[in-house]
Amino acid sequence: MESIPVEHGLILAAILFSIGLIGVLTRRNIVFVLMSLEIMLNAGGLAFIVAAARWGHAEGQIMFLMILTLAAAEVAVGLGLIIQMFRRYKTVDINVLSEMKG
Amino acid sequence: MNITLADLIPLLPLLITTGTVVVAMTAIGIKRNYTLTAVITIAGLLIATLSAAFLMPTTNSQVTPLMILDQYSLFFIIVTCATAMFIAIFSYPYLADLDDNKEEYFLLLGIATIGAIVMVSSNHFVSTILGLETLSMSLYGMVAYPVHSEKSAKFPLEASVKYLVLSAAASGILLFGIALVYAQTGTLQFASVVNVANVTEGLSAGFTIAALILVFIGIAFKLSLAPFHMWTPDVYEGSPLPATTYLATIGKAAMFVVLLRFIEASEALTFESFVLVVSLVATASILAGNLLALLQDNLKRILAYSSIAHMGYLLIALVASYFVQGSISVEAVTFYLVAYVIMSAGAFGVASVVSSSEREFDSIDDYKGLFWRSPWLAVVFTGMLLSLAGIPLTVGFIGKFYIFFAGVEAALWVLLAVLIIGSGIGLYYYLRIVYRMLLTDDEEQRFDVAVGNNLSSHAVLAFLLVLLVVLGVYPTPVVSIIETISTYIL
Amino acid sequence: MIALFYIAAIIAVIATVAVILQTNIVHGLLYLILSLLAVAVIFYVLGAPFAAVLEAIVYAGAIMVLFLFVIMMLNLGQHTRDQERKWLTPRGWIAPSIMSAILLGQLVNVMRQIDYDIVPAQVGVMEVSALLFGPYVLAVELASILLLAGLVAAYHLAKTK
Amino acid sequence: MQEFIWLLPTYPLLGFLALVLTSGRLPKNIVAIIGAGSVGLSFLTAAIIAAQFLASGEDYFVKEVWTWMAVGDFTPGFNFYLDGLSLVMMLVITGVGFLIHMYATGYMADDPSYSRFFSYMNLFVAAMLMLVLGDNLVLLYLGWEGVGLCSYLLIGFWYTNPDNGYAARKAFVVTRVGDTAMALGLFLLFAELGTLNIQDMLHAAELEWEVGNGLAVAAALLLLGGAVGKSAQLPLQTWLPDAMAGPTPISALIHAATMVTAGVYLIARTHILFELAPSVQMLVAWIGLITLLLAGFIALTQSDIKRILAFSTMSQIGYMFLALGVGAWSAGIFHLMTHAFFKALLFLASGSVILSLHHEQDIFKMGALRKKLPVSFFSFLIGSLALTAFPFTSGYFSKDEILIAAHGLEGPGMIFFFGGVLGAFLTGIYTFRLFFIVFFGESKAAHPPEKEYGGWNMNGPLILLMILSLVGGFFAIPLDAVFGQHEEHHVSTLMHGFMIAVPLIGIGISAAFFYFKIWSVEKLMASSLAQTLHKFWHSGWGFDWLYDRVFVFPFLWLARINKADLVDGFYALIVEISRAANSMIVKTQTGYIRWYALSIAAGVVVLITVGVML
Repeated sequence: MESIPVEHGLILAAILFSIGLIGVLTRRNIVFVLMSLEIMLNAGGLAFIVAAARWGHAEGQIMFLMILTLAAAEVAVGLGLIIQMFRRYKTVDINVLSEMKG
Repeated sequence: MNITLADLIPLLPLLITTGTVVVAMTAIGIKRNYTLTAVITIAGLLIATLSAAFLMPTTNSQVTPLMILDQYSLFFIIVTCATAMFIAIFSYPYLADLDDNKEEYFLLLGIATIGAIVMVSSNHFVSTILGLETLSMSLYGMVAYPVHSEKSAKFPLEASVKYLVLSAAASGILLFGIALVYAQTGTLQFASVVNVANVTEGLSAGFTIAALILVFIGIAFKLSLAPFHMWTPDVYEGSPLPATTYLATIGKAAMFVVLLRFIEASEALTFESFVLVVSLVATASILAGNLLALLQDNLKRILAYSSIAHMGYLLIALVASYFVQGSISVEAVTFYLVAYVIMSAGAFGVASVVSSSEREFDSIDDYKGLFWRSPWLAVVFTGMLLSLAGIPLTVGFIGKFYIFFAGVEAALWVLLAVLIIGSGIGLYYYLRIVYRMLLTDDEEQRFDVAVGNNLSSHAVLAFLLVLLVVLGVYPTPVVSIIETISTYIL
Repeated sequence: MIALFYIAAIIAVIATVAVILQTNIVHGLLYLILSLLAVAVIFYVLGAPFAAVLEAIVYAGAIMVLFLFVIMMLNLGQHTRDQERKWLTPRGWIAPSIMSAILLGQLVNVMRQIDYDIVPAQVGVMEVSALLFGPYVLAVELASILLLAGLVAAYHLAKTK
Repeated sequence: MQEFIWLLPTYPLLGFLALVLTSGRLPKNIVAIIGAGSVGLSFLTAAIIAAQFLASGEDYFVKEVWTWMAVGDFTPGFNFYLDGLSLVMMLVITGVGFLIHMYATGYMADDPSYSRFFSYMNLFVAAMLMLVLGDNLVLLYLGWEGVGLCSYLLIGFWYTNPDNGYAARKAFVVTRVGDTAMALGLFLLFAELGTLNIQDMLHAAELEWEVGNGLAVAAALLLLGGAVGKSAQLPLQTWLPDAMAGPTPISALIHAATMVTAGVYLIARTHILFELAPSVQMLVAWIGLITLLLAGFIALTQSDIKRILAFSTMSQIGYMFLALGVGAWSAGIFHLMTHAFFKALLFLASGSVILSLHHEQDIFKMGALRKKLPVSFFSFLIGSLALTAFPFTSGYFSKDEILIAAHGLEGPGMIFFFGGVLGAFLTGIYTFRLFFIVFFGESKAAHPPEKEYGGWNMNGPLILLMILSLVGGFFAIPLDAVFGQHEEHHVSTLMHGFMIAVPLIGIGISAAFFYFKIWSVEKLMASSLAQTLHKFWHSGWGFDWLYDRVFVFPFLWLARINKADLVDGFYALIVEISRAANSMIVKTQTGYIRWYALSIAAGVVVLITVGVML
């Protein structure tokens, strides 16, 4: 079997991570923001799998599992908050959440 | 490294806290009773504290690769559980009038404490992440807790969304950084990155540094260090006061313990550019935190900004740990963390005691004339503020002195100059509040300060005040404990 | 196999870019699922079949369905598209893109210094499970606590009063 | 009994605790007994200890109480050190302090915060005793900060007036500048000499450093920074006149007799260090000289009775600095003691005058009080004579010693001498200007007093202080063991006569202007030069103006623009306005969470770049 440079795997993860970051920074729709956060977390997971493959470990996969758990919990809480926000403000515009400042 | 029955003994505080949550949850399932849930939680946390205190002198074991239960961990488990118990005591009267389900709050508080316990005894990235996220996840809930209450004066929803979105982004950065460290070292255990960087073929120092910086940034966000601090005041302000207290005390202390262990184990400070990065962050935090607090009128925001600065002070001691032989800087970090927890819990505690979920008194004008209305609360509050400002004979002074000492030993003159400038500015806004309390109150009573209605909260305040003064006047016993436990870190 | 890695990588990148560019939220979600599936393929190529399966089932399946559920519940369908178009002005992209590009540049720069190849070896369910229920059993328990925290918080926050 | 030296600060500390914990619930006479009694007990103990110490013939005495904290090899303790210098300080603090406390029981009688007042006063005395009796730098620093805190609390005692709060903060912040320098100096000494014990440290310095050593110079300079802050000397003198916002007994105790002399004590205590750094010691003399002259000129133009006394305090401490600077250590401390007597007397007497006139402080609204207020009159007479160094009053002896020592100095000694004499001349003028305007002439008071305010508890201390001001010059203080045998200086009889005559000429000029009215102030003030000078001096040589512009304004400006996180606040503002004005503009603006996220991303980019590129 041929080999894949670690570099390429990590760079792919970095690209996905950066795209996710752009999404978080740009989108006003909070659902998209949450989706972008998922992209970032997933990029982290990918980096772990790449690193695990570099060492031939199973540990990286366990970390991936934990990220999966974390993502699930975060999405659940995040979507709960979105529902409340939509109820109160009737919008998914993240900019309405700016009453506190200073 | 599989878990054995003997391993369960050092895990006792963790198991007790988990058990408490399970019992409380079952009780809620059977019948909702606010007082009962609170009592179960407080009692469970008390037992957990005592069990940790009981275990501390003799325990030193690595339980599976995930958790290290040495004296240092157990010391912070005591701090964590005790503080959580105090916050539960503050929470009980605070939430009593909430027109919503109130019981789940204590579940979240208990689960958050589990997360904090895992964090302070973690020397492995898996447990770090799990502990951290358990803590954060519960805090999202605690911060947004009064979200259904129409009478809630604050913006819990806004605070929680801000916290969740930014914290998740920071977790993403942290995870990515950990993945890069793992790619480098091949282990998820906290381990030295230095030898790997030099020895392993094909891996460069630049990669290691980038990875370390990403991890540091992920942690720096949770510690609200500049420039990752902007969420702090908004989240502090919007949260119900007991949740703010939790965030400001346990949330910070547990995270800093992880940072300390990670930095010491990874020997990250051997990289000069990493030292530079940490120093930059420390400088930025001290200056930004203190300057932001200067003209602020909201108590929670003042304390939020000042916490940014305090975390910056702690970083100075952390940086010093590389330059100094022996454990003086670890001791400094440890002592300051304890001091910081005491004074923050006390300062927020005073505000919690006079506030309720329907009306929070978080403008410094609300405390105008407090010396004449309630000398007792004013004395506690003044003590906490003077300690935060680092006035002698308070624990805050000894803590700051410790850091100063570590900095002098390490000859970090620039950072020390920043520390002095920061402390000077800090004095201004802390004294501003004290001065406000000395004014006469020409307007109507702002809040009821009768002590009788929540005696237990006042007892906690009294305890914190005693600790503040005793540790400020006669800190030697605690210092000697900290000297002993700090050897476990190095 | 190697070709598969690069094909999947290209699909993942394109799909992910499509996610953040979408104005239609359901389309965005579908692209995200595509991206996750592509990543699952990469996992498989890298010798992590267990992770690949979980990525497909849990991530692309369960978690994304949760999203879809909420989107339907809030009735965020077609009518938000105009709003989204208005929100996505070109100017809004400049700063984030530059910032992320610099970050990516820095990361790629340090990653290019790595000179090491992965020879994919299958690390299957058995190995992972042995670890999970051996030394990492505490992690499993703690993950359950984490989910409990998420559960309690989500229950309290999402319920109608 | 010497064993019980730790009781000295303990009594007032207990008094403080008792008063604080009862928080104003005690009746006033009990408060008075606790407040004044605790200091009285301290004085009794101090007197007994002093007698025993002098009888024992020992040079010094150390009492170790307990170790405070142990941070590495840093182990300061609560240990007390008694020698001639601390003996004098201890007696002055407890003795004069007790008299002032007693006076205050009457002076403050109508104040609703009676108990709070005495609690602060007691805390102050405890801290001050800690400062002078501590055997190590930490205790010294603790006392130093403690008295600063009390000073802050007491200046702002009448907190209802925001000006007082401002004055209190000003005092705190200005002295803080000095304190920071001093803390650095103490750290430098500790780091270099490896001990906290003051005596060990000084001996080590003597052994390790030769004269002019750079470290010695640096340490002495830093300590001097602390001293000028606390003692209101140039360039940190601006806080003292404003500190007069506090009740008059505070001005007497803290801002005249004791705390402001802490800087003098510090320099005297570490005189070995200053001897190792002659350039810094010379600087001390120059600071003293310039301050004493500047303050003298300012005092000429003031009209507030307490501010005149404040500037004269500044000026007299200038004399003490001058003494220290020319190496006349004993003379400096001697003047510190006599000054404590007559300045406390003057302040307390001014307090009586102020109260009798219903809180009137402007001397031009007084006049002709000689008959109405006999006790105050005699107090002022004796205090003013001592202040102007009238022969055979206490001030005469101490100022004489200083000027003679300055005269004997090589090099700039003559400048110091004539500068000091000029200062004495100014002292004569402004002191008796005050005296004549207040007690003679016609009454210009809105409510002329019927009789003297206060009973025996106020007049008793005044009488005792009058006696002390007269005979204080004959006290022999045992300082030779501390500073070593000082060489005797002599001046010619002509010079001596000149020194005595000059202040008398000053008094004469003052009398010509304000008593006999031979010359008129109005005529003098007619010229524009005089007006300019008056304005300039009245404003304290423009130092406040200068400092406001150079330090305070830029700082506040920076704080103001930074309040809302700069960019954050900028965006907040724009959103606020836009929401009402134009919803389209709102939608083109970035929101907050995204802004925060952007700052995080920017932070990541910057830190990674710094970390990887450097």
